[in-house]
Amino acid sequence: MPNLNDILIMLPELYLVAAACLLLLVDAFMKAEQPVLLGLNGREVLHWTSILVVLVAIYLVISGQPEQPVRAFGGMFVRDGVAEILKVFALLCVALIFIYARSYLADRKLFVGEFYTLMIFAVIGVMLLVSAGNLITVYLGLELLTLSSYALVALNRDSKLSSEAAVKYFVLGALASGMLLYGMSMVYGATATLDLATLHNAAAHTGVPNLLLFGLIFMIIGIGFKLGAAPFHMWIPDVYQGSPTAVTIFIGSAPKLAAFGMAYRLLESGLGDLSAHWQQMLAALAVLSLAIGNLVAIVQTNLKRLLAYSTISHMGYLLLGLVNAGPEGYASALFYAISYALMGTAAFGVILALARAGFECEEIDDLKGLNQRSPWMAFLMMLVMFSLAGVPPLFGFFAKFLVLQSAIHAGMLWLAIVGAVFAIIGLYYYLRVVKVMYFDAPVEGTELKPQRDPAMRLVLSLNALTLLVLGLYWGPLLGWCKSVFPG
Amino acid sequence: MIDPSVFQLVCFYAFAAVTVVAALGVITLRNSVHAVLSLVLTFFSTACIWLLAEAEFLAIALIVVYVGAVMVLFLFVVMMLDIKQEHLREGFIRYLPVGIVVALVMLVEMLALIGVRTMHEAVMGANPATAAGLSNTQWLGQALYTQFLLPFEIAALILTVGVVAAVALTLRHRGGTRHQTAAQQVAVKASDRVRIVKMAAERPATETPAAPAQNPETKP
Amino acid sequence: MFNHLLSLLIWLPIVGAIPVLLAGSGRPNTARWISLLVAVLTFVLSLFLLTQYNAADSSKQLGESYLWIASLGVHYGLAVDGISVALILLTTFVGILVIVGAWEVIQNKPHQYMAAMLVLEGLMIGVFCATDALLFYVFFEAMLIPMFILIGIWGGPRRVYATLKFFIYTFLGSIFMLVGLIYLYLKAGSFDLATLAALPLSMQEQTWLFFAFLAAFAVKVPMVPVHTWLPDAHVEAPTGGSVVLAAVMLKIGGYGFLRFSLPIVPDAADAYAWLVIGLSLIAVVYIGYVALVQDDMKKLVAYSSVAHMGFVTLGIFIAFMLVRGTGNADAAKLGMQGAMVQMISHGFVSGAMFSCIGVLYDRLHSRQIKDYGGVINVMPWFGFFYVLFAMANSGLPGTSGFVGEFQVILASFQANPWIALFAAFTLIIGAAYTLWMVKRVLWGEVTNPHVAEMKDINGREAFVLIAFAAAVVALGVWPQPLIHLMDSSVSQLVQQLGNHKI
Amino acid sequence: MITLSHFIVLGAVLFCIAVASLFINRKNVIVLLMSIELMLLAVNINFVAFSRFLGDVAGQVFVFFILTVAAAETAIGLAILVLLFRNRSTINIAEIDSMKG
Amino acid sequence: MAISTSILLVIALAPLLGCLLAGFLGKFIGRAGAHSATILGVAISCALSMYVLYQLCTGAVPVYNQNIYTWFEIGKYTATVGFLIDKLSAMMMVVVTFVSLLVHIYTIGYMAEDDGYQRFFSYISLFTFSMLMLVMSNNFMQLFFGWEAVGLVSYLLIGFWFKRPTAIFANLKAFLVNRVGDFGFLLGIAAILYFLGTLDYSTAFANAPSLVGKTLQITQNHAWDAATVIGVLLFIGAMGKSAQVPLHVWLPDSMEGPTPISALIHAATMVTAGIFMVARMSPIFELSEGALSFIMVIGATGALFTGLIGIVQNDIKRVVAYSTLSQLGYMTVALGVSAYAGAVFHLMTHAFFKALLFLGAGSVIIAMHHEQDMRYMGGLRKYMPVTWITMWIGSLALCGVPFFAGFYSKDAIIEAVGESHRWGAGYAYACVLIGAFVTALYTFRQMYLTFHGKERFTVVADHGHGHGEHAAHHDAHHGDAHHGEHHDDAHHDDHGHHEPGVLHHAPKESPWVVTLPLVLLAIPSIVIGAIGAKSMLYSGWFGEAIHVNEANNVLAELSHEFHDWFSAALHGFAQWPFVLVALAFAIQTYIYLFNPAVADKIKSALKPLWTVLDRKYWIDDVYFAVFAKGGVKLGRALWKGGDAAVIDGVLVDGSASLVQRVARGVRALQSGYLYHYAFAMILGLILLLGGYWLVGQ
Repeated sequence: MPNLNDILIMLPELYLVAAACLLLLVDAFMKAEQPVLLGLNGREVLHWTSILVVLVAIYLVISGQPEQPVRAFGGMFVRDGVAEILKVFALLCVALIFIYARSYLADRKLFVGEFYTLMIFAVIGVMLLVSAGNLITVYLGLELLTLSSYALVALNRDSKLSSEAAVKYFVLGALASGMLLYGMSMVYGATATLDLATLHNAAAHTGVPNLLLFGLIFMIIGIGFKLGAAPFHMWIPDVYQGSPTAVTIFIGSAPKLAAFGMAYRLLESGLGDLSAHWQQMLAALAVLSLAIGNLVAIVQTNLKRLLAYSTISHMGYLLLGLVNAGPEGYASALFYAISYALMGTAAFGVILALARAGFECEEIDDLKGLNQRSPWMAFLMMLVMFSLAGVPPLFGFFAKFLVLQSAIHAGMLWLAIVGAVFAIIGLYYYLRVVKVMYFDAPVEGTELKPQRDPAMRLVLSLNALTLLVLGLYWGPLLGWCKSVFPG
Repeated sequence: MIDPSVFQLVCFYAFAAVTVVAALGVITLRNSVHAVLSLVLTFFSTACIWLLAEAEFLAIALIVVYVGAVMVLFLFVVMMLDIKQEHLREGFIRYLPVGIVVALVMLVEMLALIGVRTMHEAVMGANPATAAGLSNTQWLGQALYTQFLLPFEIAALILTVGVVAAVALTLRHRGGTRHQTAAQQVAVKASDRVRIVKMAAERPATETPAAPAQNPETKP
Repeated sequence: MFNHLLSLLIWLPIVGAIPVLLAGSGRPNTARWISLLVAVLTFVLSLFLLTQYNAADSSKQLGESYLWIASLGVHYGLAVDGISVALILLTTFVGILVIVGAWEVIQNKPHQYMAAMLVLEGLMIGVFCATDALLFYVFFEAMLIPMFILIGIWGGPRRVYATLKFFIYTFLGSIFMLVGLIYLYLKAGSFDLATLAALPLSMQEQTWLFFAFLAAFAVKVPMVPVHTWLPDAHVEAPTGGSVVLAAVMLKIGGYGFLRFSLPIVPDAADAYAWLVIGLSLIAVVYIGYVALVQDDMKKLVAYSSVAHMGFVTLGIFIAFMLVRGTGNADAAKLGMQGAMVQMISHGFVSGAMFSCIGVLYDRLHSRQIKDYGGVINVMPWFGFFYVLFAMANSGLPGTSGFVGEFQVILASFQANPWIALFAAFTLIIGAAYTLWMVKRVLWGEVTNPHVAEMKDINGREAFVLIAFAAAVVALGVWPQPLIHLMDSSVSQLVQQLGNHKI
Repeated sequence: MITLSHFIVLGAVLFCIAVASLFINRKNVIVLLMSIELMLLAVNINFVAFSRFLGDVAGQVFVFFILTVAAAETAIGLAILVLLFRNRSTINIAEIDSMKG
Repeated sequence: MAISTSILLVIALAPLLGCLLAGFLGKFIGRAGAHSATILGVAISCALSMYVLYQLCTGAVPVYNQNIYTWFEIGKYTATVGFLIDKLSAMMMVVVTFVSLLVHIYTIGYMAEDDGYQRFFSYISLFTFSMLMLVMSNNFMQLFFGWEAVGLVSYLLIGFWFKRPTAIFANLKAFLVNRVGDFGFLLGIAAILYFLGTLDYSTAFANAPSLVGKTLQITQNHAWDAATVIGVLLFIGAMGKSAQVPLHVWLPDSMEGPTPISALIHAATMVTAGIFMVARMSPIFELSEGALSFIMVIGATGALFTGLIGIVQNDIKRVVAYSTLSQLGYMTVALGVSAYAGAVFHLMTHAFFKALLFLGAGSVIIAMHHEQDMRYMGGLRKYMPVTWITMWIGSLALCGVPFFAGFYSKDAIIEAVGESHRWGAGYAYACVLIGAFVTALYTFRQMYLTFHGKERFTVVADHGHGHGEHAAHHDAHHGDAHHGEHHDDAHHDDHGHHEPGVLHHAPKESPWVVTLPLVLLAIPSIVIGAIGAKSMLYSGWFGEAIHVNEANNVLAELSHEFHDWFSAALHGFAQWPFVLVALAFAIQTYIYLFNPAVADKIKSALKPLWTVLDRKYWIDDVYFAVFAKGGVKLGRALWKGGDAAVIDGVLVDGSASLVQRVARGVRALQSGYLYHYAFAMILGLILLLGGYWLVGQ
């Protein structure tokens, strides 16, 4: 039976659930358009409260960090270092997104309470997923996240692209869930357990892992889909493009952390002893992702789509870290996921900052001459692009460096070389964005000014500069990442 | 008497055949309504198969939840959307061979990898619920509210999200429609209804025409 | 402060770029003066470095080392030897000149230009100081960003193509080095260059690593056949960009060979020395012919840079043949010193040549040789410098251009007369392409009214050219101080060449 | 005698039918949603069978959750479908290709 | 007592200082300041050089050999800057500074009107400095420095009138051809370092005997004799600098430079640097019969065949230029037969009389208002007697008429060749002998065409511009005539070239600054041979500076027959060379004084031969086509074919566009259709399953 200790272990999640419900109520009963508190109208109160809620959640996560991994609810929920770090950054991303998205949403009449509540539900899903100790919790956390995401993608109800993206996302997502479940059923059939820890032991002793491996394949598809690794990546470009940018930024950040967490839970916590088998499969996915992501990104004209393909390629790199299947590899993949989440939020943050009513700023050419119009935004975007491209001394480089190192350490030098080669191809399209901002003349008659939202500008600047700061001093973060994977 | 195990097997084959045929019907029938109904049949026969596996609770739940709620929702949407059925099946035949090939390849691979041969030896043993001296529902319920309490709560959360999402996506505040809000009607005060305004008989001549123009800006 | 002299040298210009940026486009003069101040301070610091450096000691000096990434054992490690000091001096010297050279020339966002230059300068100094391979790599790659911006914003009409080509080409080369470095790290557990140098490696490993390093540095130098980015980059870059690119950035390739290929993979480097030497000779002869027919002055000088940098790689790798083939360590030193002197000298000469072309470009906005003719008639002082640098470019004794080539040719004859024969061909072809250009640009009647209106160099330009000229002549007349500065370090390197790792 | 393989094969067949439907069906989104239900049904059959044969309750509990989630999922799916129809007046998959490349 | 280092430094640096003053401060110190400063510098050098030579001749001081500073020191290899002053270098210093001084003075008159007056003085002083560095050097590095530095000044001076297309063509050509020589020279130095381990003369010469038996591995099973390799390589340098066949093509073109330069650089000093160098390296050359034979054959070929070209030239300076080529051939032949002293002696006498001839030609050109074509001259002797007489002196010296300076040196060379038994000596002897005849032919032809016979120009009344005295100025515009472009409108009408042979003023004698050097040069052209012959040629005057193996010492053989200058001269009248000269004199006198029409008849009779000579054996044309045009074509082919097409086109842009194409292909997979997306996932599943099935089982 659950006791108080279980509750305390899950405090951040439970708190967030409560807060989300509260926000739901506040949203329902507060007058959205009228001043209610300190001269802020209902929506604004909701906005700031949500941010506060998330920040408090971060605090709770950090302050309650246990020394050793602890389990709650009969092993359904695991609170360990990996979960902590992923939660902190997922929550951080959500907080950032709230700050970045406000003006964008307000301009498009999407500044509604559902955005906030759904986001918080989604992040609860993330938190549950990364803390899952049981296949059921994995599945439910995942569904909580994805169902919220489906709704968020379709949030702009009058947009044709949004609904198209939502349908595609939904159908493919459901297909992936189905496959994942099918895999889980097989794993269950092979080991007679859904508990990951028990599964780990059972997998270690099972003599005929045929069924297990069969299940593994299906589960990898689920993971691959969530990560957006080729060939399960097809949804990514369309969803990135079709969603409101305020949602795209979410899809591109926290769920990637969640996907890493899910991969870690299923593959390492659950089937770590089968690593010899899944390494090969992940390597294949990695190569495909690197190739497709980087290649197709080259021919994109839509910035969001470009970033979508870039995501695919980045997931390829993340897989390079996972392929290692050792503490070092997980640490590098985790590091990569964090770096990607930060870069993704910053990249889309700039797009959000520049978009305004009637101007989505989502074509690459929309950024033409940004350096003339708004040098600071251009500078921030440049930092992000170079970071994504993996040019030192930016954060993205060290993330790439670490995953390449993991791959080589795993004896997959060839994979590292593939990664290196595609990094060069990838470089081209990031440079193209910088080129458009810096080397092209602005289009006459367009106004390319960031939103006048001081909080957003400040936080966005910090977000992008972090990429530089972490690039110069990434030791502590790496140390943190490494410390959560005991050898 | 027929051997119960043989009878079970016969039943299984019968229901399984219905299930598969109905499932094929779902994906081949032209009319969406027919397809939905065919899906209902699939669920129904599956529920029967589950009964054969002595999973009574789930069998009933499947019918109650799915056939009773989900499929009705499907039907509702199908009716509501008023889709022209004729076009919706074009090209089906063209891609059917590919579909069959892919499905068969996959099936062969799956069956080969699962190793159904070895499973063939796994005979249905004693009902674990019965062994524990419980009914299937009790057996399940005990697990659900103790061991699986957390998932249960999460499931609740998911349903909430489902509601929020469905509302957020489909609820429309139409500008053109008129609503009566009971609360407002009740809470109304006299002063809200009538306001006595004193007005001069004619406009003061001193007022500048620019003054009213400023109003909209100062009071957004 | 003196314990952190190297850090100061690196970070002063980089941090100094911030106030320059903050000055904004509204206050261009503030930006210019601040950047000049920063550049001069950096130069003064580098002179101070020279006084602090003990040339008699072959070990690395003025070291700083802090744990940078604790969990990987990566250090922020800096130290210099004579070669580094020389190259740092070159960098800071050129740093001032490009800022002065760009003073009024850059009107579009001068603050960004100056800031990029300063950042670039700091990063280049960083490359020359780093003793940790990862730190080296970070500086090595980070340099690309400001250069990319410099070419892209202030470049010529095809700047986008050129700058992308530059960036991707270089990145292409260096990413393989990164893979190699990671491999080494996993093997040695450290990125420390000294540790890596002591790491035993099998021949197969060395071969792979050698080619990984070669890919990075050959592109940077650049060696044939991966040189084609250079002409494009030079042609499109603004004058200052070209100057820095030619004067310092290319040297980093040569420097990389010294720091990586030689000590870490000596056996493979010895086994494939023939390849590098062959490519160097192709650079001299083939590129010489290609340079001959260029219609664009900058392209011509760019190609000539490729040819001249051929001597650097030749000098470095001929040392292998000498040490291991003939056992003549002194000849190896001669070749290596020649390569080093050639690096410094080429820094001055090519920087000066590009500055000269910049002077012309600022007046006529063309780099096509055919648009000029008879410039000497209207710009006699300019003509003086132009001829001087052209002569230095063609390796005239008494100018710095001669010293390195002379030494390398002497050394390569010791290894194989045929190598010397091809190398010495530069005497003919180098003079041919340089002086033919001089003939078409400078000599003759004034060919068109635009040329007739050109004004002779102003004080600012004169300052830049005089500074370059002084360096070129001083080094040409008396190279011994420079050679002395690097002597013990070069000896050390040559000694390392002989160490077999297998 | 019903053996485990009977159930598993049935599940596999249903699964394949559902999967094949996903790409044979080129017109109607509703059929896609129904295919997904079929797929989940296949999974559920597996779980029930394994649960029964292994004598473990967890499988059946999982089915319970799958049913629950599938209901919520269907609700959202249909909501999206309605949105799509409102915006485009069609649910023809072949016409939903504004985003590609 | 020893030679003071300070004196030597002053000798070398005084001209440099003058150069810098005139060059950088030319505007401030003005014309007079410029020429005073430079003349003073060179005069000091000249005086001190004479003093040094005097000290050496009297035997008061030993040979000076010291380093001034270390240029570089790397391990055992050092390069220094230093001086080696023995009689050879001292003599060269005197010749250089003396001729230079006279040319400086001459220039005051010749360049009086030129805009680049200060620049010119700066250049010739710089030249003097460079040449002194070359001859005073005690090591190969500094030698190479001087070698190239004089090349630079030569380049600058040939292109002094940079507006002339021909001048800037000629200077580029000169520099590049010289660079071909330097190419060999540098390799030679490298070889010396390789075999002898040093760049220092004295050490190298001391070690030279160790070269015997050493070889240079050229291919796997082919080795060359070390001394021969070194000798040939070094001599290739000399071929460039001293304009030996086949690297002679630059010298005639170098006449585009102002005449004082032709005298100083392209006749008296720089072009003889090669001769000096070989003489200096005699300890090394002596080790290789092969190299010496090579030198001899090259020299002999040049001596005869370039002389032949001189016969058909109409440009007065070009005749002298070809004569220089021919005489350089003589010197080279002398080197080839180990008669180094003879070569150096001829170098010295030649320096005087050839400078005289050039300056005289310059004087004529001034008088003729920049007409250089002898066909429009004639009968000038009455207008300019000093020039006429001094030039005759120079001509007779050139032809080797007994008692004149040229006789002693040239006759010694011819006889030395006759004595030699080296491979090719017979050919060389024939060449030099015929060469003597040819020399006389073109010399007398030149003298007659210029100073004798009818006046073939007309004097048209002055237009009142009064430019008659400003002849020197017009030289600057000579080249323009061919291109019909004149920027200097003020003098537009002054150019006689538009109508050849039409002058606006009567020719007249040049001013004293021009004639004085002529006279000062005429004196040594007569007497220096008689003074120096015995000691320099036959008495081992050069001492250690020149080393000749006993077996090769042809001059020693000759010395037995040489008693004193007078008897030698008398004896000379009975020798073949003089007979040939006399024959040539007779022929030319007949043709040009008595029967000018014969010249044209001979010309048309020997049309093919004439064409061959007129086209200079087509060597220039072939070079231009093969090396210049061919080089450009090759360059363009490599550029377009290699860089642009293969590397950039195929590898760089090709791979980029390949990536683009692949990307477009892959992009097409993202069709936008949901069923394709699902299909991709299912395909992924099938492949993973299948892959596992195949691999795993």
